[in-house]
This record gives sequence, C-alpha cells and structure tokens, in this order.
Amino acid sequence: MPSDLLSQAGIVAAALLTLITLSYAFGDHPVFRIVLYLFIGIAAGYAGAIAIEDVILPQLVFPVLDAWNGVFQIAPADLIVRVVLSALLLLKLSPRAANLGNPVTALLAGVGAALAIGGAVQGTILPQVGAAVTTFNAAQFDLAMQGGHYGESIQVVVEGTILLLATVSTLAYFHFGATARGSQPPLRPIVVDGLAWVGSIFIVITLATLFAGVLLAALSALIERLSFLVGVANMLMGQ
Amino acid sequence: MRTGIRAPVSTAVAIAVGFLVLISLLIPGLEDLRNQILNWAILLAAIALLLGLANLFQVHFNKVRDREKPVYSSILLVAMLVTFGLTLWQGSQGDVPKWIFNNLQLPIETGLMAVLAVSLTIAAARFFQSRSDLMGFVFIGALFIALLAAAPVFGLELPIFTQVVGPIINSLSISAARGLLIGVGLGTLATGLRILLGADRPYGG
Amino acid sequence: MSISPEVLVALALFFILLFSVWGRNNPRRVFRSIKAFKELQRNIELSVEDGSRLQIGLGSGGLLGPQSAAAFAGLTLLRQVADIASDSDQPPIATTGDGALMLLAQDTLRSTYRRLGIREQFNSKLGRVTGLTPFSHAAGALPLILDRSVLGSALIGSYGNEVGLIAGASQRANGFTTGGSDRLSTQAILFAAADEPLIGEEIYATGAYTNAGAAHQASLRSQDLLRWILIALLIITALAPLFEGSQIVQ
Amino acid sequence: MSYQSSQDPEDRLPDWLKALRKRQSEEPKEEAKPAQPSQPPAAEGEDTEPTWLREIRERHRREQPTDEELLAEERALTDTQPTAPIKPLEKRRIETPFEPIELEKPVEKIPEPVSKIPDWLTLDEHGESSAAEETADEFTQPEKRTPAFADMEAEALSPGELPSWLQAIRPSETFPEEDNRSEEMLPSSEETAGPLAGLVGVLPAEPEIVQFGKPPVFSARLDVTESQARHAAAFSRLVAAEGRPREDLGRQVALPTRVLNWIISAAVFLAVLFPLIVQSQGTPRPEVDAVQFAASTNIFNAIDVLPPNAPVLIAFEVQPALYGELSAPAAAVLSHLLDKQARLVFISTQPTGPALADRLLQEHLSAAPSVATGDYVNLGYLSGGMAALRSFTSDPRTATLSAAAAVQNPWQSTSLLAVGQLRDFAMVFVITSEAEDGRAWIEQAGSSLPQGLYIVGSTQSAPLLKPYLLSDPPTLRGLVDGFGGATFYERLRNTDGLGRTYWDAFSYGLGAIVLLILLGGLYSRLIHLRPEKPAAQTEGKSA
Repeated sequence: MPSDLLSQAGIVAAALLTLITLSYAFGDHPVFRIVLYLFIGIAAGYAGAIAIEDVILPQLVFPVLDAWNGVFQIAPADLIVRVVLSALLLLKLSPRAANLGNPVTALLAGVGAALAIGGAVQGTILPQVGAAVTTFNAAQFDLAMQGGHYGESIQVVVEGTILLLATVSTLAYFHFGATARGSQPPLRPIVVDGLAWVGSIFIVITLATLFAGVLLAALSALIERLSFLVGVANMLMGQ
Repeated sequence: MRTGIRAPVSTAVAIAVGFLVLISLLIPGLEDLRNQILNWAILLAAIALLLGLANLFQVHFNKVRDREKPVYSSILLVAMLVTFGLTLWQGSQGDVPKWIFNNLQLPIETGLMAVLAVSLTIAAARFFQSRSDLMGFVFIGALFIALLAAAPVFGLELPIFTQVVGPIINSLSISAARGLLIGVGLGTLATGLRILLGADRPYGG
Repeated sequence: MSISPEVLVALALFFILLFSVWGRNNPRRVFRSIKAFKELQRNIELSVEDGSRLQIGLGSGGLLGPQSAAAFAGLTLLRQVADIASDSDQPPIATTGDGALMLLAQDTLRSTYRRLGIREQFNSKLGRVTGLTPFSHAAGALPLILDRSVLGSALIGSYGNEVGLIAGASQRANGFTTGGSDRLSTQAILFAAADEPLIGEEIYATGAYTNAGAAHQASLRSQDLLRWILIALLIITALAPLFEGSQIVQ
Repeated sequence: MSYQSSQDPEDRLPDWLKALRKRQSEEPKEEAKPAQPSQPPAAEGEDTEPTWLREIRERHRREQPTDEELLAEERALTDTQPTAPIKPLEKRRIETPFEPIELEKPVEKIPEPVSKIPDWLTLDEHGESSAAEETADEFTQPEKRTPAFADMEAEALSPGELPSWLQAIRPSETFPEEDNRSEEMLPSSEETAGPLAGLVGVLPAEPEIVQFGKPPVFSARLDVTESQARHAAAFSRLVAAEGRPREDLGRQVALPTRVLNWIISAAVFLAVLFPLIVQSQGTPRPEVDAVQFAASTNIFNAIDVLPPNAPVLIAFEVQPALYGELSAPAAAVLSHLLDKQARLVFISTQPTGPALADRLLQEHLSAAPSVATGDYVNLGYLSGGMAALRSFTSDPRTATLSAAAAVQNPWQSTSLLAVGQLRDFAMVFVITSEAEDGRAWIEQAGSSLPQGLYIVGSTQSAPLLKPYLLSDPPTLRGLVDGFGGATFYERLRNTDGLGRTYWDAFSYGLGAIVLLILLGGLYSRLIHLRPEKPAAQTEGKSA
C-alpha cells in the first residue's frame, strides 16, 4: 500500500537524518552540512507558507480581492492602510527604493518598543514585585506567634530574610553606576559592592540550576532520539 | 529619482505609533485603535518574514551562481521551494507537508537538541579552564546538586540530594531568578523608552 | 504599597530625561567594568586588524512582544560595531531568525554606511536571516563559525536553547563568543558555554558601554535609580504581612 | 458586515492564484469535510477556487465577528486595564522629536554608467555631497582612539589598491572641499531627534576600559572618502569570499581537545544507549509520596475526579526541538485524561504546535477510542502572539484561528457547544517547552480561571514556573515536568509508559554527565592548572 510505503520511507528517512545529526556530536562533516542546509530550507519554506496561509491571505489578499468586487470585509480606510504599508515594506526588496520602506520598519519598531514596555511593566516587574508578598510565610508566622512558638516564628523570619536577600542582592548586583578613580577600575559604593558580591553568589546558583534544567532537557531529547533509533534498528532486524 | 524618505518621517512614525500603543496598554478606552495597529503589525511581520525568505533565497542563489559550495546551497533552495510550494498547495495540515515536517524537519531539530546534551556537557567539563575562581566553584557545585537532585544516578537513589539539598538550592534560585527577572524588566523598559524617545533609531532614522 | 504601571513608566521616562541633562558632564560618574564588553572591544579591534569578520546575532525573537527589547540592544551594538568596522576588510555581518529584525538590521547598516559616506558598500547580504525558526537560524549560523568565516560572535537578542549550538560550534572552532538574552535559561547556557557572557540586564547596557549616545547612559542611570526604588518597594511589600500579622496578634 | 465572495470572477485573480487554481482543478483534493450549516451558500466563483484557498476563506468568513461579538471583545480587552490616566508628560515630550532633521538632501540620481564602470564610481561625488549635507548624524565627539583604529588610519592597512585607471577618473577635487568643512557641519554626538534633541556629549563610561572608539570624525570622513575606491575594489572580493574558510592555522583546535570532546560524546552516547538496548528497568521510580512531586500529585487528583465528557483545553506550546522530552510527561497526563473520557480541545500559539499535538496523539495515544476516531478538536494555530492570546483568553469564540481549523467549525462540535468562556472548560492545561510561554498563559488566563491552570513542562521551564505554584492565590495548580515527572505520574497511575522506558537511560545518562563534568573539572584543575591564570581571573566573568 502506498501509504504504508510512505510511512515506512518516512521512518527510514527520519532515522537516517537523526543518525547524521547526532554524528555532529563527534565532529563536523559534509553529510551533516547537507542535512543542516536541508533543515534550514524546509523550516523556512514551512514558515513562509504558514505566514501566507494564516496571515497574508486572510488579512490582505482576500480583503483586497473582495474589495475589487465591491465587497468590503474591512473598512476601506483600514484596507488602504494595509495595502500601502505592505507595498512600502515590499520596496525593501529593491536596493534603490529600500529607504521608502523605512517608515514601515519604524512602525514595527515603535509597536515592538511599546509592547516591550507594556510586557516588562505589566508582565514582569509588577507581578514579580507583587510576588514578594509570599517571601515571608505570613500565615505560618501568625500561627506561630499566636501559639507562642517563637522559635518557629524566628525560623519563618530567617527563611524569608534569606529569600528576600537573594532577590534584593541579585537586583543590586547589576547596579551600573560607579565612581572613576583615575587609572584604577571604577568603584561602586561599598554597601552596593558588598550586596552585589552576595548577589553574585545567588546569581551563579540560579544560573547553575537553570543550566541543569537545559542540560536535562537536552539529555531527554538525546534519549528520545536514541530510543527511536534503537526501535528502528529492532524493526529492521525483525524483518 | 530620489528614493530616501527623510528620517523625521520614520522617527515620527515610530514615536507616534509607539506612544499610541503604549498608552492604549496602560489606560483603557483605546483598545480598538491598539488592535488596529497590532493587526497591521502582525500583517507586516508576516510580510517581513517573506522578505526574510527572499533574503535567504537570494543569498543561497548567489552562492549557487558563484559556485561557492553550490551543493549545500542548492539543497537548501530545493528544500525551501518544495516545502513552500507543497505547504501552500495542500495547507499546513496537508498530508505531504505533515510528512515533511514529521519525518524530515522534526528529526533534525530534535537531533540538534540532542547534540546539545553533549555540547553542554563539554562546556561544563571545560568550565574550570576559563574560570577557576570562587564563582566557578559555586557554579559547578550548584550544578552538581541540581543534577543529582533530578533523578537517581546510575540507578542509585541519593535522597540527600533529592530531598534535602536540592529543594534548598531550588528555593534560593527561585528568589534570585525573581531579582534577575525584575532587572531584565527594567532593562527592557529603558530600552523600549529609548526607541519611543527617538534616541535609538534602528529603522535607519 | 504598590506602584501602578503608568506611574512606573512615567518615572522611568522622567529619570531618563533628567539624567540626560543632569550630571552628564561629570567625569567621575562612570559605570562599573563589565569584562564581556572589554573582550568584545578587543575582538572588534582584532577583526579590524586582521581583516576578519564579526557576527552580530540578533536572535529570532521578533518584534511583537517583550523580547523585542533584547533585539533593539543588539541593533545598537550592530550600529556601533558597523561604525568602527565597516571600514575594515570584512565588515560585520548581522544574522537573525526573524524577517522584521533582518529589515531593521539592514536599515541600521544602510544608515551607518550612508553616514560614513560609503553607502555603495552596503549589501543586503550583510544583514541576513540564516533561517526562519529559532533552531534553523542557529543551524544557518553554524557554517559561518565552523568554517571560520567569522572571528567571533556577539549574540545580543532573544535566543532560546539554540544558542548552545552556536556557542558549542564556537568552542569547536576556537572562535570568540559573547552574548546575552532576555531569557534566563539562555543566560545560563551562555554563562557556561560562551567566552564572555552577559547576564541579567547587562545586554540592555550595551549602548551605554559602547558609547552609543547620551540617552543610553541616561537610561542606565535611570535604571539604577528605579532599581533602588523597586528594592525599597520589595522589602516593604515582603515585610508588610509580618507587621500586619503582628498587629492582628496584638 | 456582509461578506460575499460570489462575485469573485476568475479573471480578476492574480496570475499566481490562477495558476494555483488550475493545478488544483487538475488534481482535485479529497473532499473530506462536509459543508457547515453556518456557511453561506457556495458561490460559483468559489467553485474554481483551490480547496485550500476556499477553506481559508470559509474559515475567515465564519470568523467575521458580529457587532455583538465585537462589543464583547471590546469589553474583554478592557478588563485588565488599569484605570488611572497617564501623565501628560509624555505627550508634551513627544512633540520635540518632530524638529526638522535633515538626513538626506534631495540628490539628483546619477545616470547609470553605460560603460563597465561600477556604480560607486559615479556615486563618488554624489556620496560626497550628500555626506556634507548630512546634519542628523549621530557621531559622537572625537574620542580617544584605540591602537587598532590608529592603525586603520595608516595607509599601510588599506585593503585594496586603487587601480591607476580608477585614480585617473576619480574626481580628486572633492577632498579639499571635505577638508574645508567647518566644525559645525560635521556630525557630533548631539541628539538630533526626540526629546533629547540638542543634547551634546556623552557621559564617559569608565574611561580607561570602555572606549568603544570610533575614528575621529574629521579624519575618518577623509579616510572614508579616500577609501571608497579602495574598499569598493576590495568589497566585491570580501562579500563573495565570505564562505571561504579563514586560513588561520593558529586558531586550529588542538588535537587533545578534539579527542577529549570525542571521548565525552562517546561516553554520553554509550551511557544512554546501553539501558535502551538491554531494556533495563532497574532504576527505582520516585515514591508516590515524594515531596518534590507534590505538584504532580495535584494534577493526578484533579483529573481523577473529572466527570466523563468534560471539555479540557490543552495549549500545546511545544517547540519542535523539545518535542522529544515533552512527549513523555504529555503522554502520561493525556492518557489519564483520555481514560477519564475527557473531551480534548487543542490550541497553540506556535505555528508548529497543532502538527505536534496531532503527532503526539497518533504516535503515543492512538489506542484511545477518541483519538482513533478523531473525536477531539484541534483549534489550530493562534497567530498574533501575546495580543492574540489576550483576546483568546478573554473571549475564546471571537479569536482568529488558523486556516487549519477551517476544516470544520470547531465551535459547533459537541466538545465545545457548552463552552462560551475560558472558565467553562473543566480544566486548562498548558503543555510547554519554554517557561516564557507558560508564564504568558498564567498571566493572561490565570486570573480568569477560578480553578487555576495546570502545566506539563520541560525540565528547563520548571525552575521558572515553580514560583507560580506558591503565589497567593495560586494561579498554577499543578506541574508535571520532564522524564522525572512522567515517571512519577506513571507510578501514581500504576502504569508503564514512556517515562518507564526512558527512566534508566535518563539515570545512566545523568550519571555519565555528572562524572564527565567532574573528571573534566579535575583535568582542568590538575593537569592544565596554570598558576598565573587564577590570579588574572580573580574577578571572573561573574563578578
């Protein structure tokens, strides 16, 4: 059956490509390069087609075709802006007319900057500062105080202080301002420097934890790929 | 023919659009306008992606033409055109694009991720070559704890790591990550504002 | 105690404008040393001297989200490096995995070349996409590094795990890598695998550390001031429940 | 708003669409999907349209929001907005950037040379004049120069010799003009646009260390002008020669390093391969009461009490690179959901997400009846990033979905009939490889979900997602991450799955990595220990 044949060909192709890709761990070679370029081409072609299918056709081409026939899916002014902006952006293809597209890339940069600011403030800074309320386990502290377990309440305070110190010193580590000292390296205020030193330890610990996460994710990918190869080898030998 | 658009136009567009979107994000009432601008931006980003495709094509077409490693570049071009054409024709959920994605793209991409396991191990193993100070020791020490806390090693369970030291390291890193994230947020805020102030003009202004 | 988004933005804006005027001529007010920038400068010099090429990677994060800021920092670096090295035998090359970023990289290079009066030397190949997805972008950058077409790579943009491939290739080819990202896990990879990593918010300081203009330095100072405001806020917010709690107890 | 495509005449289509249509009619695609009742009658213009185009159109038509829907979207989008007005400061400030900035004076186009003389030759004078007129440049003031750039000034470093015939036709009188330009004409560090317009000078950033030197403007300009020809000659060579490997033997990687890398690779591969080949299952799985997996237990408990036919939304935010890792925990959790007869609804903000979700179901869960019969909904790809996600979480029905979902109107399916809001889903899962995607969902959807959100994540995303488990009120209710999470989950369910298959390889691979890092570190410390190095690097990268 052709579909069976196709799926078997797929498995063999996938196994071969996996094998070649993994061989890069032992060194670069021309066959790996071929696979690399194949990958870049496929990924780009797929991404380009999805951009057309999902965005450009429904957002630009179809509305324009319909407008041509007198049916307006979207407001004419909006449509005109879309067409003009798109046309200006396409001028970037021409070396001589590329500058005409600058206002459009400027628009993208403006939108990008605004989204960055909005995301940073509403998505990162304020939620993270807000999350600091959980640094000290207030409920446990209250219970300990009410029950007269002062040792336990001190433990809550100590734990919270360490966690708060981790956040604060990490933030302080990045303080950039310093005072010039002639030919000596610039110096930050001593308090900032001390806090920054503590912060650097926390930062390194964090980076190590995150690095371990990535390493384990990569190891998992390796296991999945090798398991696939073992499976294919078993299948081929079984036949 | 003069083809240059004066910088003030681009700068004005970036600033005006940027502030409009920012204000619409911060105060209610301008959602329609924001959505309108975002729709344009999404469309323009998609067209920019096609220009990226054209750039990739041009670079490699030139390499083929100039006989500069033409085999590699022609493989890229053929793969790109075939995938592009078939995906456009059948849709991304079509049988052939799915086959290409599942059997060609995915194995290579997950394979590259798998290679990272080796690359990162090598990087960590060579870490002391470039950094043998206190921070180097702290990094390798914390890395060991985090790794040993993840699973049994060679089939052996190490409860001291999985249940005691690991959680402590995790909890510390969560708090420090918060500091890092706030810092990244501050940097992002300042960088975005520089664009909105027209002090940075990466669009050629 | 809390701070609203618009107040935070307004404060940042105000501080940037304030520091653009106030204290900008004080020669004693400088910034702490960051080794990555020193090494980057050394490598730019090296590339100009021996006619080799530098790669400025802008990542594949795109523009429509918070990740755009990292790419803007990369574009600032591109402009500064192009200013210095465009005159060299092998001008810097900007690589990215996003179409819109490619256009901005080309615009940046084009305007720099025009300003230097060498606009004829601009070529759109100098600002290019090497692939249109994160991993294929990194895959496209590999041959540049493995073939030693570039002396070093400065990766300043929104990168994911794929940065490990680039840094790994650089290690194999004995090339120089520096860089940072807005993502923490990427920073962790670069911390271990790059020659000189930029961690946390250091990538956003690229402009100030490469003399990109008064606004960059002013914005770094405003970042510092906001930092301490947030630290104060953080401590108060974190401690408040304890005091509220003890008041309830009393 | 009315929408009719019936008047789409064939002849008005662009050529490429016509061509596509023609090919499409020659190779008719299998008509798999019945027409939806909500669709307008098929028009004659559409008959000749390619299936894929028509599908996209149909989807698009269905997605035209009614006025009511638009109003709803408007309401939805305001819900998270703060109410305080913005300070007028910004508005005042943004007026200044519109100061006239003359970047480029109109320049008559130089006619294309008819001879073989390159373009730049004719542009030499042109470039000169426009350069002199550029006043908006951002050059900083002349700065201390690094030795490298001093060298650059020297003619000795000129990358390309100017051929004599080029010298002859070169307009030499431009140089004195350049020299005679006044200081004011030259670019300075002055900000020329934006509220900072008019500010001159920069703060010195650590003078002795960070001097990103640009060549002094005056001489650089002169240099540049002279070098135009030289560089242009060199330029075609250098751009073309980019693919040529640098002949730099001094930078070749040392053989011992390569051997060491080879050994490390072989050790990792063998450590992983051995348990896979012998199919060993000797490594103990995590105990069911393991504290570090409490968040996974939460997911198990929540699914276990799920009534049959409950709609469950699954955001499949998986990058292809991490599909391999996520397939294990995702399969463990999804198989539990399928056993509980949950109605699965998939969506993704990644272009490749829908394809990966389908693959996971077909590859690992095809035994489940609803997967075998295709009784699940794939809403497809949600384009537009964060903005689109916000719109979807506010009002799922009005969100614009990809063409892939055009196959059928998903909102008419039995799984989704009862779903109007996000909170109508019995559970919302995010299967994510990146912490950022998980965070985006938590921030956008967390507040609108009283029942909270559940995440199946990659090992690398877990450290950054765990804080949300502790937040108050908890926005994240449960987390299963990586092979460890998968193995634990299978233990809870008393089943064997991918986690069990991979667990030994994971343990041995991990052991090998730990050992190699240790040995590598010792090797670096003991064998390659150079006494002078630590002293020079006490500041380290991290400091």
